[in-house]
Amino acid sequence: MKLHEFQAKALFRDYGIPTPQGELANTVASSIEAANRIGYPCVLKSQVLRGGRGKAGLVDIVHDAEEARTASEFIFASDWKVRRVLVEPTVDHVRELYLSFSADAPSGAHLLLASADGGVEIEELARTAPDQIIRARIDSIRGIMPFEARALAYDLGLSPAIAKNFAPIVEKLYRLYVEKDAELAEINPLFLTSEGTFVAADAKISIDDNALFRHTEFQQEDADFDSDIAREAAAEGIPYLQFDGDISLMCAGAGLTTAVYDLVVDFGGSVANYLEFGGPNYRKSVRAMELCVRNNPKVILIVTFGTIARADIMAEGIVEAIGRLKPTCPIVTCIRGTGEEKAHEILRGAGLTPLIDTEEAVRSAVALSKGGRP
Amino acid sequence: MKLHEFQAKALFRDYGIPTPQGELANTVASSIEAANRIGYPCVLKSQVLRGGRGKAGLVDIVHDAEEARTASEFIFASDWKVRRVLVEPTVDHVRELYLSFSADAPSGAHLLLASADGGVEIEELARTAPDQIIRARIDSIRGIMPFEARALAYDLGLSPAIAKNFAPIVEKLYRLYVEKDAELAEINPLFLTSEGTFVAADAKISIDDNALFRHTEFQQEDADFDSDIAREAAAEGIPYLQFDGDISLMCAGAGLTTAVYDLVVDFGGSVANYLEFGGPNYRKSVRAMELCVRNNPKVILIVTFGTIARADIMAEGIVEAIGRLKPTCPIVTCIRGTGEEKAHEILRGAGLTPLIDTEEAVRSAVALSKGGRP
Amino acid sequence: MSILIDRTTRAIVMGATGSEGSFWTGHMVQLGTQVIAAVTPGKEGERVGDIPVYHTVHRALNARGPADAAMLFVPPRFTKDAVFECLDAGIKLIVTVADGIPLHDALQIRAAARASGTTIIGGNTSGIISPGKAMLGMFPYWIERVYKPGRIGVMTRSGSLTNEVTAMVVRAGFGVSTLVGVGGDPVPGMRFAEVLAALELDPETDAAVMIGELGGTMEEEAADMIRSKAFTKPLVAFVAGRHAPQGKRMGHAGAIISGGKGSALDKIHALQSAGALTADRASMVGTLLAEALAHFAPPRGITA
Amino acid sequence: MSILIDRTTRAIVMGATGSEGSFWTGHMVQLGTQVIAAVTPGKEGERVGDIPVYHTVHRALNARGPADAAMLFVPPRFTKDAVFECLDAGIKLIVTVADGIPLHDALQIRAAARASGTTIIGGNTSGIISPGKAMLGMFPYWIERVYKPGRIGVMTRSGSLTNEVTAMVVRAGFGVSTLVGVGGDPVPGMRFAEVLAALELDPETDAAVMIGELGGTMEEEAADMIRSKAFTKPLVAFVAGRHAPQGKRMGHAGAIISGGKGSALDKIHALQSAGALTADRASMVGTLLAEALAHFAPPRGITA
Repeated sequence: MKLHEFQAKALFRDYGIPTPQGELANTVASSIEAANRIGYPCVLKSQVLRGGRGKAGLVDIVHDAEEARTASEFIFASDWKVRRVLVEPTVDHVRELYLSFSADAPSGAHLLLASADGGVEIEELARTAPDQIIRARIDSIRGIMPFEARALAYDLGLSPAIAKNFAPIVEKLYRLYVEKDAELAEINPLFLTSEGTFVAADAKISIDDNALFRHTEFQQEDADFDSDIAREAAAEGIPYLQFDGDISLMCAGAGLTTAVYDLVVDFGGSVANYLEFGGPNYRKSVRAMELCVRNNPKVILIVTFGTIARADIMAEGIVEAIGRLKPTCPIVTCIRGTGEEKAHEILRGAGLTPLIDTEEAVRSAVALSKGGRP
Repeated sequence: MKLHEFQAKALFRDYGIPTPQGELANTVASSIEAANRIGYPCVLKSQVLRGGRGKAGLVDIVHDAEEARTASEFIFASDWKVRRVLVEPTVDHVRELYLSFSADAPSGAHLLLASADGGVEIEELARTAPDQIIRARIDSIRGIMPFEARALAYDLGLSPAIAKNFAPIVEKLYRLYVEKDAELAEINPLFLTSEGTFVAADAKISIDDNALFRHTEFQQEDADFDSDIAREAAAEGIPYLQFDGDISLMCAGAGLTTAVYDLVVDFGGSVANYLEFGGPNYRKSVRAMELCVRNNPKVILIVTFGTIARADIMAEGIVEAIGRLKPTCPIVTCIRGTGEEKAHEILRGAGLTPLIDTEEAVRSAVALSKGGRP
Repeated sequence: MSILIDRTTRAIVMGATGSEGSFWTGHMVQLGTQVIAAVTPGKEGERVGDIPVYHTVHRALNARGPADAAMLFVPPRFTKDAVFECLDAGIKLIVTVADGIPLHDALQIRAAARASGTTIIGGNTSGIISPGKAMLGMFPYWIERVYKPGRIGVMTRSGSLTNEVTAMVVRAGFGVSTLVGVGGDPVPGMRFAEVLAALELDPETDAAVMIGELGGTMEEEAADMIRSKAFTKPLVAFVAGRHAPQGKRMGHAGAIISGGKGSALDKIHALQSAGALTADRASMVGTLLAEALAHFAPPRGITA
Repeated sequence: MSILIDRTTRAIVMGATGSEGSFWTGHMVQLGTQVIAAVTPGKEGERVGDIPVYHTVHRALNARGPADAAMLFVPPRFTKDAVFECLDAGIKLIVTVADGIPLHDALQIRAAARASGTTIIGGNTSGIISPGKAMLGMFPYWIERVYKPGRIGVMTRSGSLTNEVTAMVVRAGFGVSTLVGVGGDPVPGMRFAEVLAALELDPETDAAVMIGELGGTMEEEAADMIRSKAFTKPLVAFVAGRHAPQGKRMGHAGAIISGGKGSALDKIHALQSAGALTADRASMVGTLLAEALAHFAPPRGITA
């Protein structure tokens, strides 16, 4: 779960990491008022979770109320559906650094990345100036120790006086990252002021969805989902991704569904949605198909494999769903595994043509989505 | 630093470990009032740091206001200098358990001890029923994990329903023990009620003196010291122990001072005080000797060894101290090591007879303390 | 032979008393796995089939003797605790199927596995199976079209896709020596490279099939194993997610392209340039295997 | 030979820029110790004598090559951090003189030492010296009455008392191979039993002297070493605190009888019954040593 910049910065302040003193505004008028209060120049930052807001003109430095109006009108009128703007004073600084914590899967350690050359995306930095990135692996059981933060500061080439101010920022960000179960906690850019102190100019925090049960303080907002259907699927515990193509996938298991997605594209089709049906959700046929139907797909493609989740129970569920939802589009089924024979009997009984080969099923679905025959 | 029972129980409550709801009283009258409010029977518990208060009659169950008066009068009049009484309701219970955390030096782990047979001193239990004590070593870097608390509960023979209530007490006591840098955190007895819940009937916590710098919440009280001199020595950072014999020790280093203590007793003398002079305090001659003089010793015995703490500087300091304090008792000096020759010159110049053999010095001091000649 | 488990493996099962746990425990036993004890706190004295249940791992081992392996049917939020309980008891192979282990827990599990020299498989996996010998996990081994003993080592990040791919292995006339599901999480306890190291040493494995997907660096590490000659047998790889859009998680928590890295195409390229054969579709896996084995001179020490 | 350090030991010194640190660093160099670098955060570029100073241990080793040992003149509250910095850099011998290390820090230090196979000496110690060869610590080696090279291994919980006892060793005509101050803390990084194990293997050590005191179990563990024949050379023990009252800390944090255990008399009894010679007074140590060595047939492998 990604946090908005203003949420992440509030956490920074809770943990003692300085940020600019901003205000949140949700209309053009309140943005201008906030800018007036804060004084000029100040910066208007759209609060969106997608990347690329800067290039889209959704972050703007304004020098007077007139500019504030123009900028905030542009922001709120954009097709990014911006709902909030963070208005912040500009911060004088002499240098921009990069600092982040994330997971290092091979070692099982936390990965501390820093650069004295922040401000650009870390991926770009990794490409253009890999030597500028300092890495440290932090023992995930023992936790960070002061010497590690200190070593980082000196290896970045900071002077002793500035290193003394930098090391605590590292330790505080680590505490936040660990205590909040973050996948990523990033400050980029981290401003170094002319007084030798640090201010987090931006804040990127992503919380591990699997750990949200121990962090009730974080609530996903409706607007953070890609679509209403995606939101409902999430509430249902059904893995779902929104696309805008023709074929609704309703498949068992993440790997198989992903492979089916590939095949659809390989064979010239397009996907309306990714939906995992099966596993713990194999009894939720009606709900799953309903979510698919709301995308008005040209075809619904069902590819599953029964194990403890029996194929015949899935087939029954699908027949029931068809009976209740009466989808107008064709349905391609490829249901195998435990209870396969009975499953095929059930599907045939409902007028469907059960297939057993995944690729054949996908070819058939793609053909149907293009108005052809299977 | 030992905490009083009422302080330890307040910490227990902070950490979610249930205790009886008691009141603190510091006079006979307020004890009776507290007992009346709490209701009878209730228990009056003298708040003293020394062990053995039970045997001394300083813990008493009272059944009415009259008994409360008699008991509290006895307590406040005793020669234990009791200043506070904790008045608590009695707690119905079906069983008394033992639970503690302390350090296990050989392994570097925390030592978790528990017994389903608490109520007596753990040392007595270790002697009489060692099989009743369950031990677990908790990794001091990783910290305790739920399975360890659970395993303890089942190994104590608790039923599943009761084990579920016990394990959290273990984890909470661990958190307190670690977060407060305790040397010992002990609940004995830990009452098991007929409802299957737990109440800490007593509480023993000792905080590591070396970690007090990160626990400003703990303040030693004046009355907790053995003597005023001991309190002043502590404030000065001079290791000091109060005794009531004839010879004031003023020696360099813990090991040597302890060995000199042994020799004094071996040779038939007695010690007025243990005081470490030397090491970081080797320039504090005047202050150190002043503390000794206030014990009115029959002899002051100085045994040191100079290293970076130079013998000649110590000798100078001693001569200065004698000049300023003009002690009336004889002083035996045995100062060796770096700067030894110059030191002896200085001592001789002040009319002292420098010795170089520790045993000879102690013999001399003991003889002098008995009114003899050295 | 096989890797990691066989008929001699003595296993305990944590969480065998739940409905899924007892279903699969029964199948594990049916397949030949020696399950010596079950562990569920609070249920000591009960039985799962013939298997006695204990409150704790230590109590189970005290009563039933040492165990080589532990199978965990434990909810994700309690998995770290269960894994550390097994580590504390000195168990050297731990399989956890939990889907949804918190990331930081998974990191600590991986770190502990490395520090203690323990093999921890999962989470979010179907487990491990040496068909015809033993299973720790949840494989529908009873479907003969899919699971057949043989000489191909399989390693996979996916459960559902594995059935698809192994069916192709079987259709091509091969069978499986050991199948290791490393799982779909971003921080698995055992990585592809470590499975390959074991398969390399197994005289009863002739070739390996890897079922990878987008995200992470495990496929690249496997390519490095080939490049450095640490794995010298044929490897056929199928990597799902070639068309996955950047920044979207494709089902598995670990299946995401982040920071421009971890795309399936990058992985396929790395594998190809290291000398692995790659299948665009599952149906190609069997053909490629046959082709690779036809050209492959078995190294010293491999029995025919 | 000697144990732990000799002329070939390459050492770094943390906290060498302080007044005490620089005083003793100078003496360590004078005695022959190879000090390759000093480490004090914020002072890179300075020098202590001829020794260059670096901000961190890693930077020091990068610049000056690998180190075998680290000497820490670091305040107690920063000691754990410094020790872990050395562990992280792979240094296998760490000596810390800090007096007042928090107990829980000391536990973690001891646990880390065991887990990583590192020797950590201290805290609250004068350190370690192989007279005439090398020193990591604060011994007034220049006082010839007290410090002379020889064939007696000495281990001690006390600094001041060590001068007293080694003077008696020298007075009896012996000298010291290596002296290890394990320190006066309740949780030392290295324990007597571990020193004995090293002295047992040292062909240039004929006998051991132990300077113990009340509190803890180290003297009892040493007695167990003798009883189990893990230490077979003569051992003369002096244990201070025979008359110490229960429940009072005699100077050292570790010197306390608690729970009725750890009295000096118990320790003396354990040592005697294991076959060690015990000295009631320091002055007896030399005589006992001479007596023990006269009766002792050196085991195989000890050079004359």
